[in-house]
Amino acid sequence: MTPERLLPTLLLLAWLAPLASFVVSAIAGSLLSRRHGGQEGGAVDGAAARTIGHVATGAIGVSLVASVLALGAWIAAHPATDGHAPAATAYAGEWFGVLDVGPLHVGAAYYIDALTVVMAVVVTLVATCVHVYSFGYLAEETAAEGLEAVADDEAPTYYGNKLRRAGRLHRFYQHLSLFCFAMLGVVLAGNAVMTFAFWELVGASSYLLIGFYYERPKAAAAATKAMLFNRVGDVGMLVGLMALWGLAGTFDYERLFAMAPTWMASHYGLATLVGAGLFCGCIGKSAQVPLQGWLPDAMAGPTPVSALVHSATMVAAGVFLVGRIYPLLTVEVLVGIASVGAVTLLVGATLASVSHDLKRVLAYSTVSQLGYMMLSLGLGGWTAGLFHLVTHAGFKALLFLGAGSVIHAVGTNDLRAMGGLRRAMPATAGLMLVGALALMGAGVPVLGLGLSGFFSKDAIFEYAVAFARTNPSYAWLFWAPLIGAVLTAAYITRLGLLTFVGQARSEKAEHAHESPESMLVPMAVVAAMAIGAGWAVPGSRLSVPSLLAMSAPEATHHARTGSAWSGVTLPGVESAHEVDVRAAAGWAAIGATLVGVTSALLMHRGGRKCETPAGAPMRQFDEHWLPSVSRGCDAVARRLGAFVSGPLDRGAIDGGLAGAAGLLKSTGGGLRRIQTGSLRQYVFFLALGVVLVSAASLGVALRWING
Amino acid sequence: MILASLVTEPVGVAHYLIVGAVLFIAGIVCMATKRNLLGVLMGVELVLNGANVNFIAIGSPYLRGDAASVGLDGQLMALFVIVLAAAEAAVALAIALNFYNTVHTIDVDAADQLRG
Amino acid sequence: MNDHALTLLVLLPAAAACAMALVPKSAGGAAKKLTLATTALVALIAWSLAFDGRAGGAGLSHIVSAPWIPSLGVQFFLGVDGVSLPLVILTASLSFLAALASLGVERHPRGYCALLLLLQTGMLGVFLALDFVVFYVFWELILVPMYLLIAVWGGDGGRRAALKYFIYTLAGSVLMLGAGLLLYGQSDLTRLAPADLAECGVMGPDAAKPHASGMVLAEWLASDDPLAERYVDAEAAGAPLRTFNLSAMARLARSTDVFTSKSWGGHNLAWWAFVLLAVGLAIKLPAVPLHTWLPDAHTEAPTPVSMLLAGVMLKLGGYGLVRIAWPVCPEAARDLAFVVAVVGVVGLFWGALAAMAQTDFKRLVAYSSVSHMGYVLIGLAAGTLGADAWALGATGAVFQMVAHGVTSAGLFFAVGVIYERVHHRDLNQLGGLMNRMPTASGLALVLALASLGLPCLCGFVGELLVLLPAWTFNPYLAAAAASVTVLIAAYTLRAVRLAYYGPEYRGPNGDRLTPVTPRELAVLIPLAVAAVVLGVRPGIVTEVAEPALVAAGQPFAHPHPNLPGMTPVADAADARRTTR
Amino acid sequence: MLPTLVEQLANDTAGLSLPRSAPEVTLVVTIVALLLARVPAALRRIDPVWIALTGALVALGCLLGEARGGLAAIEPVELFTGMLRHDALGVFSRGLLLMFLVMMVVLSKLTGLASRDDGQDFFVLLFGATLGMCVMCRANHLMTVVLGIEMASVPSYVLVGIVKGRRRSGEAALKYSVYGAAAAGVMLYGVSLLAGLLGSVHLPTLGLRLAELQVASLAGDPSQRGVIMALALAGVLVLVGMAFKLSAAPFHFWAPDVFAGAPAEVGAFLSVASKTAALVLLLRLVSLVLPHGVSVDAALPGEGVSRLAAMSDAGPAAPARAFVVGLIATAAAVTCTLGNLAALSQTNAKRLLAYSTIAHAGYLLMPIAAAIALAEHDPAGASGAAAAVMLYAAGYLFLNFTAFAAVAAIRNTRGAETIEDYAGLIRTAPVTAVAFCLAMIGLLGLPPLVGFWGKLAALRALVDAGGPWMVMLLVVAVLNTALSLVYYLRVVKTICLDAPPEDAGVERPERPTRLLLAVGAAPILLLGIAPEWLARLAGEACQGLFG
Repeated sequence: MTPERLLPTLLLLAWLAPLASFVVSAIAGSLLSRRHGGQEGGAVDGAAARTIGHVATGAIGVSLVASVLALGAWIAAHPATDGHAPAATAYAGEWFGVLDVGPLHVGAAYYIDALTVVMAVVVTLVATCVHVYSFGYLAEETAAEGLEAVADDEAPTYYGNKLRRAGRLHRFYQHLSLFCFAMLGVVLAGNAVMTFAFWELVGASSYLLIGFYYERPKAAAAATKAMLFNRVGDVGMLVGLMALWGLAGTFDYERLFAMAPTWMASHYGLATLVGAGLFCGCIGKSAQVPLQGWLPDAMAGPTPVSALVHSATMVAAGVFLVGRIYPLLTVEVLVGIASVGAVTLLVGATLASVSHDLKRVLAYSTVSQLGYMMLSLGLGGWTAGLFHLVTHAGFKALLFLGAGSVIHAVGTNDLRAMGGLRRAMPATAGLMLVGALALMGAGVPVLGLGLSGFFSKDAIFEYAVAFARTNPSYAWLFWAPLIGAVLTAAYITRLGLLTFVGQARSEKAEHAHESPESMLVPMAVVAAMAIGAGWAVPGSRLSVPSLLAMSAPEATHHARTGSAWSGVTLPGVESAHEVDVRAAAGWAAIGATLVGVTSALLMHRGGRKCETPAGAPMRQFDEHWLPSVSRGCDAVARRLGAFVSGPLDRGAIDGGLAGAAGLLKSTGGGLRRIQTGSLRQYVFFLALGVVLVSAASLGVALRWING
Repeated sequence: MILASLVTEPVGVAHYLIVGAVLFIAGIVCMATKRNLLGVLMGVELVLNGANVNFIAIGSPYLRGDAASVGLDGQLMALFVIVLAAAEAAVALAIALNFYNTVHTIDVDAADQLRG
Repeated sequence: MNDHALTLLVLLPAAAACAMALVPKSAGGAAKKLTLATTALVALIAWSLAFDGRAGGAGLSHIVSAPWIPSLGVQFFLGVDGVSLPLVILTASLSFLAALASLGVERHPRGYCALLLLLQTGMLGVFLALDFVVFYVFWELILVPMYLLIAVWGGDGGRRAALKYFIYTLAGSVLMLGAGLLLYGQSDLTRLAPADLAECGVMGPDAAKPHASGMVLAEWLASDDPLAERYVDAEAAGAPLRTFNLSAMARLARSTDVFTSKSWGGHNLAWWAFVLLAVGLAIKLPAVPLHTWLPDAHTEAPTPVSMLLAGVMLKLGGYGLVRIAWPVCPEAARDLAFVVAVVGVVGLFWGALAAMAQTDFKRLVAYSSVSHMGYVLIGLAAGTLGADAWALGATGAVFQMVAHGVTSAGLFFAVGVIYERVHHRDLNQLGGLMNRMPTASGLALVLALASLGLPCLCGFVGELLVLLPAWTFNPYLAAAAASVTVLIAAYTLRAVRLAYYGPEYRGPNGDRLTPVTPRELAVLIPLAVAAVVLGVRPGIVTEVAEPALVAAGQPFAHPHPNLPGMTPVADAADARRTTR
Repeated sequence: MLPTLVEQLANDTAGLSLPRSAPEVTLVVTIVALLLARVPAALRRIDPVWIALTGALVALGCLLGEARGGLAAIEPVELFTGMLRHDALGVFSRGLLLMFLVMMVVLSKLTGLASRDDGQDFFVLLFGATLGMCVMCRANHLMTVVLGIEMASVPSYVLVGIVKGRRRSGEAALKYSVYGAAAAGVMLYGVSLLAGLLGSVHLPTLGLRLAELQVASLAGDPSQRGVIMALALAGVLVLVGMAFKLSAAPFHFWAPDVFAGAPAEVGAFLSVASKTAALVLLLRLVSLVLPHGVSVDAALPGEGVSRLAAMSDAGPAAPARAFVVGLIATAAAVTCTLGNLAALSQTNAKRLLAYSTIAHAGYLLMPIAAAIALAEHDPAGASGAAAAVMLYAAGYLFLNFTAFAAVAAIRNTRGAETIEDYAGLIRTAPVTAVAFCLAMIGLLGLPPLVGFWGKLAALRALVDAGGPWMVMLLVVAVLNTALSLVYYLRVVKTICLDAPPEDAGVERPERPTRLLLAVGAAPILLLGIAPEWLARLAGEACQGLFG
């Protein structure tokens, strides 16, 4: 089997396995749900739920194996060269056609290059770990039987008693499978419409997953908010798609990339609009600055969901898409992306360092790291950005899983109620430390030793330095990530201190206990990825960056200057890899990290003081001002709607027509009054009628005669 | 100017037609103004007789010469109109009597219960 | 010879309605079962149309052509082609589901079933009729049954809402009658080429088959068809031979200047006819300024009637536009395309914003129908740009009609499921249904997401097909239309959150939240499955509708003289040619 | 010379005219029989309704005999030396009248209007009026026009006041008689002027004289100017008589009061029979007096005279034609709108039906205006328009008969005539209620019922004629249909939806009345579904009307 046929079939298998598991669990879930005492609570007994879970995990396992095989097949077909090999061939094709109307042809197509294969492996690997992890985390869902199985203290009930509901582990795995199917759909998509389709399907499955505890008003609101923020972004993407259709008349990536240089030359403005539009979708999905409000609230979902969806995969789809459509993006769009990324990473980092909620800190950390990736892509560092995506998936998933086991143990998210857990939970603490170090980018610059975060952050800084050198007026794009790095180190150290160091600040924290085996093993696997993702395979030069470099678009190989309007020139690959640039970037990165750690240690004095200086106003901004903006929009829309359906519909239109009907009725009444009933008046009207009609006829006759 | 010539010329069709017209208008005005039911019926008779005068005038061969005149048909029409007027008067009077028996007045304005 | 599948399809429900009189007054159940059987049989016939190859596609098939009232020039002319087939199947299926849903009706079941069957006859008749008067007769046949269904079996405000519905629809249809007669007054069969005459069924059923046996004009003239005789003496006297035949009118509009030669008050006759038709049909669609009857009618109508009203009757307006207004007055359609598009977009925003503010679940879904029908107008308006734009826009409009039929009927039934139990629809008092009725709520969620326009479900395809040509038609309108999807998502998700999510049900008579019955599942599951199947495999509708629409849309084939729009880049354009 | 004249007259009467007037003779015989039946004591026990019924049925039989070979086969011939004109239209219209007479006889018996003792007077008047209308249908001479109208009107005056002792019927009869006499007088005067000016009383010759007169006036000599003015006046005055019988706009004042005062059965008779006869007479006047064909310059060359210019081409009677079309079109529009508007706020059922009758008079005048406009250069189209009138009138017969019969039946059971009193009728008297609703929705013009086809044919005639007047009429007709929906539907709503009054037990009319209502209502639905044979019949009736 040649790679042209092997890779698509393997990846098709990887793609459809979760779909199969979704369908099976959906049907099985409804069939198996028995009625308890006449009430249809949808309660599936524990064993059945667990089997459904195993089916789902098996399916994602199959996908993982298939993806890894595909990776192997790709590596076999493209021996790693010195990292600057010409762009490897991308296999594009179509599995089956879906829609064929007039000039439009949309099918389930694939566009497989190194990026696709790497992303597939990352997604399926993290997903598998989360699937296994969830058994432990959601154990209480299948603990008891019937409608009273699970107690949910966060759902307010009318009489204040603790809400009891049926366990629904099976539904969790059902939605998780749907999510994996959709995510792989985005990764493999071969045309823009398929990307958009699975883009929204990913949004929908994240809506379902965030809304897993739909009894809790907070979760229901968070789910709706997440979907609406994504929809706002998707509107921009839809406009981009429409402009793309108006411009190119086709959605197929292979053909688009071939035609891109021509219409970029002739229709520069429209091409920028296309790029900007598609990037709006990424802003929505990857929680960049204007639309980042939904991600912290999304933490209302179960923690495995946060680990998989809201850290490693879905939110990274935005970055993946920018990477995929890179050849279509003009320089102006890229600069725009870079500046959005820069602002996002600063906002994310500052808010992360003030929040008291463990998962909220990690959520803002994700926002910030996504900012880094966008910045890197914007500056022309295609490989660096996507490499950081891969490493981030690793250590962020680890941090979230760790946070999950901490919450599982302590029962609350609030950092102020934790402290000194390293004694009770040594394994979790150790793994979380690895994750924190990777996030900080700890490592020795000269020797090239360090965790995965170090290598990918280092690569980003190389491009930042090179870019700042070539475009001195845009220097802030270098300082922003530097400050960001300081803040990143600060907040992750704060997190570590407040959780694991110092004295336990609540009695639950005192007798917390270590998480079970089933949760720790997946964390270990992910920890291994967090550590080793940066290194090359010993004995050959094969490493994640070298793999990604294979399909880096040629536009990134050499410097590119934008139109006169922005006057920006993006640095090429070689200029970023000059020796002095690499050294400067390395030292800058490690310096910022050290400054961040020491400042955090001083501020929190070894975990005793939770509050960060000037934290309260920032928290106020985060928890109240930002949500009020989105609530404000909703209120405005509802008031406008009330105006439309009330005064306009009922008042203007109905009132107007009722007025007209009344007018007709009154004229009718008027005519009735003429009918006075007096005989003499009738005869008078008869005479009058005769006179009038004959006068008219004489007039006409006269005019006709003289006419 | 037309009237002046009418007075001087020998009597022709126009003169009869004018008489007919006068009768017709008198009848209509009488019907419209009379409050007494019988007065109204008299008005009807006047109108019918006006038409009769016309019929006779247009039928006579002397007034308008053979070609244009309606010939005997005019007189035929007049005869039938007389019969018709008689029938109508009889019926109208019967109805008036019936109305009088129920309302004990022949004032036309009393008949205004049906309105609207 | 006449293929009587269509006559059976149309007249079977009417016959059953008459048979309802024979059912004894006490046997309400028997009446409902008879209705169920009839609608099932009709659905079977309709589905059989889909599976035998002839139906669908460009040409007319299953022609039924009989001289109904020759002295008035009215020909009982039924036929089905790609445009009407999906809608006929939608009507037949939804009627069956409505019959299934109305098994719970208690008041005067016989009267209810008879009126429901008359309704079905009217709807099927409109989709199958190809003669203007037959179209109009079936269109008006719907009025009285609908009025009585809403007034008698509806809620307490039913009378006022039913009267409002009757006045709006009758005013619309009266305008349509005026337009039809204006077109009839100018039509002239003698100026049609023999081939056209054969194709549009004037020469009887056999000639109209796509590969007819080459029936020559002379052969028809020799036959004893009364129309043939009048054709001969009309041609001899050189006088025009009027016709009500819709496909003949469309061909006349295309090949001759019959409708556009005479002008009156500054515009040609086709323009006036188009305005009258558009306003008349837009009331039924409903387009914005004339839509206020829909929310009232829906809030008062019983659930099965609501399903039919939203699922099928709104499509009558859209179908009328695609079948009559656009093909017969193409220039007028092109001149007024911008106005139509603006009305469409305003309708989108109007419905969506109004839905945001509703507390009554059913009234919210009604306003969502007002909003979704805006896409049909945009699609048709953008379609006037050129051949490619027409293929996309018109197919998108037809697909949106079918898809909205499925989702709106489903949502109305879901609201009905709740209403039948707790007898109120106030969103603020609902909640926690996901726990009490997980299956029904799950299916309702699928239908809600479909109506939201989520890809892989039926709502998205219609939107996509309509928006693509809309961009080249007018980028700003297209961008506005795209931005409404946020509002649509907002009110739909708000309704789902208020109705289904939340800890527990605290509204009135909560104890009556019995589990969902198999009958209700038998209605919800097919609709949910249809929503998914149409989303994943939209070819089912588009492959059937597109050829017929392209045939009907030939007048729009040549590029638009004064609306350049954003013509795609030259080399990309020919690159596009190669992609197909 | 006299014997040959007498002998010639005898042959003409016996051989040619009487056989073709068999129905009229039968009516006369029946009237005489009815009058004489009371004289011998033995015969007094017979209920006059049987005599009346047999008379009516025999008359109908004779008429159907006349139309044996189909309407198209009837050759137009002038009877009684030019007094009457026997043609397909005459046969068709008299057929409608006689059929309606049979229905009226049965209805008045069942609703008790014509009871055993005073039924005789009622039937005599009924037959007398119908005889007059049959004469109107075939009038070919100014004298028969006048006689026909008077013979139809005078018995109607008495019929209106047939219910003794009630002040309202007396008042209605009084108003009707005075107004009718005035209108007849005015018409008579107009007829005299017309005869004088054109020097003839025979309608066809009037037409020729008018054509010649037009030719001379085109030469523009001043002497004819006075004649033209008088002619216009005469024409108008004649049309006043027609307007009175049709209750057209300026001359409709009598209708609401008379219908409210008269019993419902008589209302039916007036609204259907006299209107149909008046329409046929108007069609005759228009087709004979305003000739065509004799046009000064040959038919305009060029393919298909453009319709919009139809009004202005130089046919001989073109200016007269244009004037009459304008007059009738305005009258139609005003009548229709006035009838519908006034009916909106009515509460009394009979008064509502009166205004509905006025409105439908407006609808019926529209195709007549179209016929006149078309007659000039499209005789076939004009005949089609006339056929539309007859189809509409035939449908209207069943609609109004059922409506008034139902009102009469409800009056007998619930003793009330306001619409509110019809509340919940469908539960207490289903057959009556369904019949009444069918009539109401049929009058509104919804398709599945016969009313729609009449209206469609009328609008089709308008569109065929084309021209500014016709499009105006089309708009008026279309808007009025929508307007009329409100009051027709209000009646249906009251009957079907409102709750019946508590005390209303199951007061169903007895079986024969219900049967009659069903017989009256069935054609509304059946003809609605298959109106072809009626439409073809109407088409053949008006085949040769406009040459």
